[in-house]
Amino acid sequence: MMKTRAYLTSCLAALAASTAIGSAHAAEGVLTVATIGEPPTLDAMQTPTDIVLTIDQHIFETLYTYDAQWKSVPLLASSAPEISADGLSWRIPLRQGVTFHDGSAFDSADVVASLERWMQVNSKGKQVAEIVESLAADGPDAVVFKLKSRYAPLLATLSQASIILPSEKIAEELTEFVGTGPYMLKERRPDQYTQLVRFDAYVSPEGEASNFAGKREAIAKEIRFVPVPDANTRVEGLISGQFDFADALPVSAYDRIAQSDAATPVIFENQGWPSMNMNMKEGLLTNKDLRQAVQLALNPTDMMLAAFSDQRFFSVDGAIFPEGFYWHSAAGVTRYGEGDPEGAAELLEKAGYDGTPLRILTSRQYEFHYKIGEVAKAYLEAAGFKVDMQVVDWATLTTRRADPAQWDIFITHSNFPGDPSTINTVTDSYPGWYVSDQKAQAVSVYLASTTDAEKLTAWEGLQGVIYDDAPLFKVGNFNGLSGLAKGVEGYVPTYWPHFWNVTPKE
Amino acid sequence: MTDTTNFLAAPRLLLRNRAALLGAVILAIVVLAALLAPLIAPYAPNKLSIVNKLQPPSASHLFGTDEFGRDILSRAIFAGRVSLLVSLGVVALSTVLGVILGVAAGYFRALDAPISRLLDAMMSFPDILLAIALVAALGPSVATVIIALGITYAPRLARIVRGSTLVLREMPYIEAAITLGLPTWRVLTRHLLLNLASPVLVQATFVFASAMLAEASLSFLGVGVSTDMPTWGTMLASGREYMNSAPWLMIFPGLAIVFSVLSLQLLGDGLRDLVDPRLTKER
Amino acid sequence: MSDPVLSVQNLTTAFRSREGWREVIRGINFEVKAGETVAIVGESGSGKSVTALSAMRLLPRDKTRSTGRILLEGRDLLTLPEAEMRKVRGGRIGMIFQEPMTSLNPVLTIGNQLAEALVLHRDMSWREAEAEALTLMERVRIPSAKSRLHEYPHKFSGGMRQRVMIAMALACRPRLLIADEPTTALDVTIQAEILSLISELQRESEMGVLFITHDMGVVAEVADRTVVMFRGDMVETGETSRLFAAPGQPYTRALLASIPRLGTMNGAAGPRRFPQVDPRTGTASEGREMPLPPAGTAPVVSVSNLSIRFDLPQGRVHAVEDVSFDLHPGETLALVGESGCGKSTTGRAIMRLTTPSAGEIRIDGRDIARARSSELRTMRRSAQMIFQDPFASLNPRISVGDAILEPILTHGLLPKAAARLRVAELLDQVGLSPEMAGRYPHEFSGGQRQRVSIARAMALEPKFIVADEAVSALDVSVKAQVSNLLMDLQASRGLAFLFISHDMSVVERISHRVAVMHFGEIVEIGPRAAIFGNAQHPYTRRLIAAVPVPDPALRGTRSAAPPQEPRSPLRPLDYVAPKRLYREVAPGHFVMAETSA
Amino acid sequence: MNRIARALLGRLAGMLLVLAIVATVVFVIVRVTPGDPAAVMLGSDATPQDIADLRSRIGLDAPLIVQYGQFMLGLLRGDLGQSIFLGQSVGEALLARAEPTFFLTLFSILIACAIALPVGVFSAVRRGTLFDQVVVTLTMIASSVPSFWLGLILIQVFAVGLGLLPASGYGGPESGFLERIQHLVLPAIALGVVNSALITRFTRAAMLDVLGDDYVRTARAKGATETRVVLKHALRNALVPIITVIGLSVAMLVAGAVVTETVFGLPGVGNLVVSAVLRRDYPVIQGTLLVVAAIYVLINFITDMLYILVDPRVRL
Repeated sequence: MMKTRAYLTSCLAALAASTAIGSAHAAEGVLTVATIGEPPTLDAMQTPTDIVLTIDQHIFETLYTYDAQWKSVPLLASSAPEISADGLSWRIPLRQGVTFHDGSAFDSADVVASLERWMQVNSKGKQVAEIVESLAADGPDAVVFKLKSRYAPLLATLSQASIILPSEKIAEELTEFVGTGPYMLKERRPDQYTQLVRFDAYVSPEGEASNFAGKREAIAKEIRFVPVPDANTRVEGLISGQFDFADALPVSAYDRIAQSDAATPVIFENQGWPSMNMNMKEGLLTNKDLRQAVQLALNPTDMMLAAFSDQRFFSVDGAIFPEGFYWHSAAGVTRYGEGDPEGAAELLEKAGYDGTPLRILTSRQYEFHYKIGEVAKAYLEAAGFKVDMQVVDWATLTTRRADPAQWDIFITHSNFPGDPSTINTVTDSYPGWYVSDQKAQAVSVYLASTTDAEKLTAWEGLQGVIYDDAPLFKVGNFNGLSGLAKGVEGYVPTYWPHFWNVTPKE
Repeated sequence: MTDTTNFLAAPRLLLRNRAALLGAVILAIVVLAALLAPLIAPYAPNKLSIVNKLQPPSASHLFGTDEFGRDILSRAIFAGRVSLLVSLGVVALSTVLGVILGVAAGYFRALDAPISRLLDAMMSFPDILLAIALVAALGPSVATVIIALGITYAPRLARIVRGSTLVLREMPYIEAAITLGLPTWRVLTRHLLLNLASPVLVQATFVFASAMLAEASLSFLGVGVSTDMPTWGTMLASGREYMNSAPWLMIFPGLAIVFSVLSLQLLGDGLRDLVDPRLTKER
Repeated sequence: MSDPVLSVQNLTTAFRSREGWREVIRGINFEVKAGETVAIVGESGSGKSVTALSAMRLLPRDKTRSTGRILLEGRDLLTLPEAEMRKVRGGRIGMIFQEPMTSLNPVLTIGNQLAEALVLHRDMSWREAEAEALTLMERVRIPSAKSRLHEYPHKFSGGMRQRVMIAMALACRPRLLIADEPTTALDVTIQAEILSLISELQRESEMGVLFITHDMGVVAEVADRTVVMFRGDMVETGETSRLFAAPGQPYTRALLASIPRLGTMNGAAGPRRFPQVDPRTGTASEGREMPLPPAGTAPVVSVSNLSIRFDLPQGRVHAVEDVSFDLHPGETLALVGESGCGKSTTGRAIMRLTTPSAGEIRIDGRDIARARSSELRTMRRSAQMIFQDPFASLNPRISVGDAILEPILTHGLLPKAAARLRVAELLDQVGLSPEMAGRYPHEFSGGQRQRVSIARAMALEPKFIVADEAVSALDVSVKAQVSNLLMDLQASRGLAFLFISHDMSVVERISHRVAVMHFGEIVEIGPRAAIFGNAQHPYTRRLIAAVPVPDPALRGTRSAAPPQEPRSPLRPLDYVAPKRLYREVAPGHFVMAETSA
Repeated sequence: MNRIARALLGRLAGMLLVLAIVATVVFVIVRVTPGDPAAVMLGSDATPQDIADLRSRIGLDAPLIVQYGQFMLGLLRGDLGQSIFLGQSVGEALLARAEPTFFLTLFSILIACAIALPVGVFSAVRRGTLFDQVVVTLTMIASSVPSFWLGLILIQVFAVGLGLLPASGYGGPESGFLERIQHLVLPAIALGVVNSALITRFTRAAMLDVLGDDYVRTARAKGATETRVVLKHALRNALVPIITVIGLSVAMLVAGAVVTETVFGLPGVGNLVVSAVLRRDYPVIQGTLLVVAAIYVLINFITDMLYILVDPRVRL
C-alpha cells in the first residue's frame, strides 16, 4: 500500500517519476486492439461480460467451445461427453500433455476445483449447481458429473465463462491470472492497456479452425488491449494508424474506413439483436393487450434503419435466431412487420388505455439503443400511446430496471447464444419477470429432450409461446462493424474477436 | 465617485459603447429566437423523416438535416430554449446565493471568516466535476444541472459582492442610514443592495456565459439535462459521429454557443466600464 | 534678476471629447524668475493643475493639445522632441504632487526610487546613486535616514513621504520646481514644516518655484507673485502683497473676502457669521454676531471617561483615551486636532457607529455607550450626524426627497401626506427649492448635497447634530454659506452641534467652546475666545501658530519647529494610560496639567 | 517568529477545514447516487442475489455512518480507499493518471501565459490603437468558444486531416516521454487558447488600472522612459491581480481537462472521474474530487505566498 500521506506533494512531483516502461520489445509482432472499455476484472466467472470474455479467451480455456454452428466441440476436453442412458451421468475425458502458463500440469483436480468455484460465483453456474448431484475426478484425465435431473444446456454452459485455472490459484478473489491459453498476461494498467505475450509452451487442439474451435497458433508476439470508450476516437485512431484492430465501431463510419488507406472495415454478420423488454410485473404492460398493441404499433424497418443507417448492417426478421443458425425457425412469429397504428389503436381501445405515459428507459452509452427509442416513441405516439422517454446512463438503467415500479419498457441487446434456453427473457428472474405456465411447460419439454431434433421442435414450441405472451419486441438482427488495419492477415470475425492465428503487419 | 453614480444616464452611456450595443443586439436575437421558437422554427424539432437524413444545408433546410432527418435549424432554435433556461436558472441561483453569502460576509464582521471558508470549499469544486457527480446522483434533470452549476458559480458572485459590501459599508450614506435609525433589513435592502445592483449585474453576465459553456460541455459528455428537447451540447455530441461526412451537424450548434456566449461577454464588458471600478474588484 | 527660468506665453490646452476639442485653459501668460516663487491660485475646476501638467507635457498626447509657447531657459518645451523632453523632466524641472500617500511606488524601496532619479540624469552607478540618495534624505531632514533607506513607502507617514518626493524632485538640482498642491492633504503643522523646507531649499539653489494651491493662506505665506485663475481664464496677476492689499478684479476681491481668517472675531463672545459676499462686485459686509446659548440648561449629551481602543495584529491602538465633556442645547462645541487625534472616532462613538471600550455617553439622561442596537432607536431621534464627503453622503439610487422622507415614515412621526409637506419645509429651511425633491443626487453641486444632508439630519427634529468635517470638502465660497446655514439653524431651532474639524479658522467663527485633542486625549478645553486668545497648552499654541494667515505682511513671523518623527499610536496590548490631571486656568477653561507632547 | 508560525498554522487549519467540508459533501453526493457499482460490475444478466453478495463483499452494505467513519479515518492516514473497478488503491490510480493531466495543465498554462502576459500588457499600453482593438475582439471570441468544440476541430484538421499529430490516446507502454508529449500538443492548444483569452483580458484590465495610478505619473515626471515606467513601475504592481487570475485559471484548467481528456481520449484524472461516475466507482469519485479540491486549496495557498513576495504591504 503506497504511503500516500505525502500524496498531495508527490502528485505534483509525478513529473519526475513518470513511470515510462521502457521494456524493449521485439519490433515486429505487436497487435494493438482498441476495445470499448476497461474490463472491471479478468475473472470471467464472476463478470462474464463481452469485454472480459474477449480478453480472457486468449488467456484461459474451457472444456468445450463453439464451432461455426455454435455447437459445443471439445477444447480442453479430449472428446464429446459420454452420457449414460438416463442422461444423469456425464463423463468428460480430458486432453493430455497440456500445461498452465506457470508450467504446472493440467489435470482433473484443476477442472474440479475450477468448476466448483464456477458453480458458486457464476450466475449460470449457480443454475447448473441446482441440478448437479456431484462432480468428481475419474482418474487424472477425466471428470464425471452426476445430475439430479436431465439438463440439456449443460454442454453449452461448459463452453462459455467456465474457465479452467490451476487448483492452487483458485481463491474467493482471483489475484493471479494463470490459464492454459495461447497468450499469457504480462501487465495490466487499468484504463491504459492490458498486455498479453505469446505462451511458447502452448499445446493447440487439432482440427481445422472454425469459429472458436480448431487449431490455435499464437503468431503475434504480443497483443495489447487498449480501452477507448469513445467510438469516434476508436475510428479516428484506426484511420490514423494507431490501432491494428478497433472493435464495435459506429456503422456510419463504414465508408470512411473503406476509403481510408490505413484500414479495412470488417462486418460480423448477425452479431446480435436489439429488443424492447416489457415489465410484466407492475404497471401498464401487465395487460397482454397493451403489450401486443406495442408490438403492433412498431415498425422494425424504420427503427433499424435509424439505428444502423444502411441495409448492409441489419436485417429485419421476426424469428429470434437468424438464417444460418441451427435454431432458426419462423414458428409462431406474429405482430411483426410493417407497424399497424390503427390495429394498435383498436387494441388500446379494447384494453381501455387511459393515457398514462409509457415509461421507456434507455441510455446513450449504446447509441443505437437511443436511436431505436427515438423512432419507437414516434410510432407509439402515432398509435395513441403517451410516451415518457427517460435517457439515463447505463449504471442508472441497470439499477432502475431492477425495480418494477419505475419503468414499463427498457431497451437492450443480446447475442445469439449457443443454447436457446439461455436467452434472457426465458429466465423468470430477468427484469420483465416473464412468468407463465405455458412458458414453464415449454421450457421443461426442451430441457428433457436429448437429441438435436427433439431440442429444435421443443424450441419452436417455446418461440411460439414467447410470441403469444409478448414479453418483448424483437426489433431485428444487426451486424457488427469493426476495423482491421491493412497488412494484418488471418483475422476471422467472431462474436468475441480473437487474435490467435493472426499475423501482425510489418 | 465617478459620474457612474448617475444611474439614470447608464442606459444612454451603455448604448454609446459600441461593443456592448452589439452584445445586446445578438443576445436579443438569441433570446427572441428561443421565445418565439414555435412560431419561427420552419419544422417541428423532433419530426423524423429517416428518408432524407444527413442532407447538406439547402433551401428547404438552411442548416441541413441530422441523422434522423430532423431540421437542424429548428432544433438549434429550440435547443436555445433549454440552454438559456438552464443558464438563466444557474445565474438566478448563484446570484441569490452569492448575494446572500456576500452581503453576510461583507456586512457582518463575525460571519466573514466562516462564510469565506465555506466559499473556499464551494469554489474548490471544479464546475464540471461537481455537475457530473450531482447529475449522476440526482438524475439528469434541468434542476440538478442548475443546482450543480449554481453552487460552483455562487462563490464567484459572493466574492465580488463581499468586496463591494466592504467598500459600501464604509460609505457615509450607509452610516447615515444607520444613524437615522432605519432597521438593519432596510439598510441592507434599500441602501446596500440597490447599489450592489451594477457590480452584481456585471458578474452575473459573466456567470451566464460560463454557465452556457458548462451546460454545453455536460450535455456533450452525455451527463447533462435529459429532456427529449435538444440542447446545443447534445446536438454536438450526436453530430460528432458524422463530423467527417456531415460537418454541418457540428458547425451550427457550435456557432450558436459561440455567438450567445460572445454576446454576454460583450454586454458584461460594456456594463463593467459603467460601474465604479472599486466595486468590481475582489477584496 | 536674470531672464526668467520659465516663460509661459499665451498657453491654451484643449481636451478631445466626443463633441470635438474642448478648451480647458485659455491664454495663460506668466513668468518665473530664478529664486522667485509664483503661485497659481483658484477653486477646483479653475485649470491650475492642467497648466502645470501642460508645462511638464505630462498630459496624454492623443487626447490633449497645447498651443502657445512654454520657454524653459529660452527653449520652447512644446516643440521639444520626446527624448529631449525626458531629459528636462526630473533633470531641469522637478515636480511634486498632492497625494503623498499614493505618489510613491508601494512595491519599491525609498532608496531605489530616489536612486532612480539620479541614475536617469546624472549617469551614476546604482551604488553611487544609493549613497547620494542617503545625503538627499538627510538634506530633506528625514530622521534616522540611514536605517530607513531600504524601507517601503507604507512604513512612512504622509509628511515623511512628501519629503521623499521633494528629495526626488530636487535630486538633479533642477532650475524649476513645480509643486501641485503639495500640502493640501497634510495636517497644518506638517504643512508648515514642508513649506519652510521648500523655501529653504529654494534659497540654497536659486531655483524658481511654481506653486499651485487653492489656499490663499499658503499663497500669502510663500508666493512673491500670484496668478488668479477662474474656469480656465487668468483673472488677475501681480505682486502678492499688492494683490492682497488692493485686489483689482471683483472675483479676486470676493475670493479674499470669503476666506475664513484667524483673529477676525475682534472681541465677539459668541460665534460670528462669515461675511456676505456679492460675487459680482466682490464687496462683503461683515457677518453679524450670533447669540450665546441659554445658560443653566441640562446637557444634551455628556461624555465621561470615554475610551476607544482597536486591537491590531501588531498591537493595540488607543484611539480615544479618557475623554470627558458636555454639550448644552443651542451650543456649538468644536473638537479640533490633527488627523489621527481621535476627534472623528469620538463623534462616531457618540452616534454608536463604533462601540466604545470604556466610559459613559449619556443622551437624554440614558447611557447608550454599550446599549444594544434595538434600544438605540429612541436615541437615534435626538442625535443625528452630517458627513464630510458630499458626493458619498447621499444614496445615489434614490431621490433627495425620498432620502429625507424615509426616516420620517420609518419612525412613524407623520402620515404620508403630512410627511411630504414636512420634506418641502425642510428643503426650504436649508435654502433649496421644494420641487427639487424629485431630483437625484448627481444633479446637485457639492454645497447643495451638503444642504440636503443637513435637511435629512433635521427630519427627526434632533436635539444635537455631530458635524464630522462637514464643510472641509467644500470650496471656500460654499464653505462660508453652509457654515452660516448651520449657525442660523442653531439660532432658530436651538440645535446643539459637536463640530469636528481640523480647520482652525472655521472653528474660530462657528464655535462657542473648543476642545483641542492630541493623540486621543483632550489637552485643552474652554470658551473659544480663551482658547484662541490665551492658549495655555504648548500643543494648542503650536496648532494655532501653524495656521497660515492670509496676509503677506505677517510672513515668516513663525519659528520653523524641528520636524519630529510622528509618535506611533501603537501600544503593547497591556499598556495602561496614565491618569491625566486638569488645571482650571479660568472659569470653564481647563488645561491638561502634564506638559508632555 | 512565533507570529509567522501562528499565522501559518491558522492558514493550515483553514485549509484542512475546507478539505473536511469538501470530503463530507463528496461522501454525501456519492452515497445519494442511484446506480450500484455491483450491478454494473456483474454485467446485465446478474441476478439480484449476485449483486447483494458482491455488495457485502465490498462493504457497501455497512451503515452509512460506519462507511463515513472509515472514509474520514482513511483520509487522515492519507489512504483514499480501494477502487472497486480498477483493482488498485485510489492513490495509485490517481498517480498513474497524474502525468497526462499534470502536463496538459502545465502546457495549457504555459501557452496561456506566453500569449496572454505580453499581449495583455502591450494592448494596455497601446490602449485604443488598432492592435488593442484586435486583441480585445480576438480574446472576446476566444473566450466564447467551448474548448471541446475547438478540440474536435483541431482533431479533424491536424490529426485526421493532415495527420501531423496523434488523434487520441497517450501512446503505448513503450512510447518514450517525447512521443507521449506529442499527444498533449492539440489538447493543450484547445485548453490553452480559451484560457489565454481570459488571462489576456485580466492582464489588460489590471495594467490599465495600474497605469492610472499616481506613482506612474511620478515616474514619468522623473523622466523615466515609457518602457521603464511600464515594466518596472506598472507591471510590478499589476502582478498581484495577474497572479490571482493565473491561480484561478489553473483551477479551471483541471475542470476543463475533464472534457478535453474525454475528447482526446487521454487517460488523465478527468477521464478517470467520468468513467468512475459512469461505473459508480465511489472510492475513485470521492478520492479524485478530494484531490482536485486539495490541489485547488494548494494553489490558493501558493498564490497567497506569492502575494507576499510581490507586495511588501501584504503580511501573513
